[in-house]
Amino acid sequence: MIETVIDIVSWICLLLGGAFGIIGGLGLVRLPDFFTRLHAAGVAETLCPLLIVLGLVLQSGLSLLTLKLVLILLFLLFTAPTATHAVARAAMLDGVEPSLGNDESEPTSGEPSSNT
Amino acid sequence: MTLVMVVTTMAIFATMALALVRALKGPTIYDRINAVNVFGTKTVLIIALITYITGHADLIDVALVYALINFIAVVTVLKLAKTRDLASSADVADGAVEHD
Amino acid sequence: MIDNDILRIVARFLIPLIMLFGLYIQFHGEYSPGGGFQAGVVFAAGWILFALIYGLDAALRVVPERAMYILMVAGVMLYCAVGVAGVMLGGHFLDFYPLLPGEHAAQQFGIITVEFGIGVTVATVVMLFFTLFARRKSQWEAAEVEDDQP
Amino acid sequence: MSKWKERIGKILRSMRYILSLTIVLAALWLAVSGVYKPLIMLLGVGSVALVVWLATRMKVVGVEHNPALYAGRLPLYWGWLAWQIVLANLNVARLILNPAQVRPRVFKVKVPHDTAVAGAAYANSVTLTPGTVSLQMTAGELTVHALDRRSAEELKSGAMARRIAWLEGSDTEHP
Repeated sequence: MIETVIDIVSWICLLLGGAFGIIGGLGLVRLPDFFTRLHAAGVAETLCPLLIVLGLVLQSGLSLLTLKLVLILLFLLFTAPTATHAVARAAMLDGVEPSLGNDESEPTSGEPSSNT
Repeated sequence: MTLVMVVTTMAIFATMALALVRALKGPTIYDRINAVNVFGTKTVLIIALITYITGHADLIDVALVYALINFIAVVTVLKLAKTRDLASSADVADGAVEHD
Repeated sequence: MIDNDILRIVARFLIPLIMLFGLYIQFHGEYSPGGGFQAGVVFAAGWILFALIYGLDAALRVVPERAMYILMVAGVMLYCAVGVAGVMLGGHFLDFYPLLPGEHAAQQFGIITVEFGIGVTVATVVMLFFTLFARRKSQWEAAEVEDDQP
Repeated sequence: MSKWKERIGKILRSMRYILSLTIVLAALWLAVSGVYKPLIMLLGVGSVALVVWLATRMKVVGVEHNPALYAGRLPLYWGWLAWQIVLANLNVARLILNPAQVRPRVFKVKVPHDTAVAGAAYANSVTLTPGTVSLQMTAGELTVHALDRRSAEELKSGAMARRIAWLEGSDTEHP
């Protein structure tokens, strides 16, 4: 019984992870300029590994494999933002201009705002 | 179970394809480096998934190594693209990088 | 890239971990994929990350170029010595069984020593590759300055 | 006299960092090894010693390896950060599927932390939550690129900066 539940939760995690990966990839192609695309890469590099590793950990239980998976996740979460920051900083110092949206055109009034 | 993992692997392959599109399109070199960084992260995940699909627990070491090497590769390419000089400790390039 | 604080701090944290992981691959060749070649590359990668952040000169102060050349040769010599020792004691080249009395112990001793030799050589050769490649620009620039002067 | 005291203090502190690095590396070895035979353990001791020696030669042993950083507060912070990452991801995923709502902006936030390590942790946490990317860190200030107003407001509220300050709470040394 409990095993089935764990299996189902792990499936959901894996599939959601894959879905977030694709969303990040889509953003990498669709978003307008370099700096916004960094955020899309962020989606593909944070939640996607997080969910997939969680799904795999649920599969294997407590073992050496789990420990190494968690280590991989830690390394990824440690290095990914550093690499992103290094690229962003280099681009900014090199004079790549971020395109800026103006607040006036922001559709805040009609939109139901959900504060987190 | 294996089916779900294969589907996830396919989803990650799709992400890699999208990243590759961005890497080919550019337009700045930083776009390409960023796309390659995403590509490398996805490779790590694929190796981890293959470990589970095939049941060879040893393969996870490969994923761990790749996670480390990917970071160094991105830093190296970034430095080479930016300063055209791997030996210096300085960050600021005197020559500008051409945009293609 | 020393003036990028974030990159520097993360690299300082990662470098020892990368080097230890290289050694882990080195000595677990029996139990998991890996062995001397991969281990040498990963170990050298730790040093290369240091060189990228702090500059080649600082990195060469940690592992001098002379030491690289010596270790590079020493690794191959170790490999050959184990191989020739097998021949001397009445076996084939790289035959480990004559080395020690116990069969298992002999095998283990032989493999670990040979892999260690490979690891040392690969690590130092990769470091040398990086050193020579990174120096190219300054050498090229020096040559250009000489050309300019009549 | 005070000069000597300072010097001894410095040596003791660096010994502390080296010790904590050794412990971390040994724990890592035991964790990933999985083979607990005397020969492999002996080789492990040698490996840790070699890495620590090289690390001291490289002078990369420092406040990064402060034992206080590995204290009990870190897992709590990671838990909170993981939740923030989930929330931020949902927001950015919505924006990617609906790119017309993207309103990028660049702004600066204060970095209220003393140590460079805490500053780096803050900048990395900012980058790690999608929707905000740290562009540059100068003394006391972080330039941030945000994807829309909500991500920017979230960061400006300072919840993350406060938690980093709480994280480094027990550590007041300057690097």
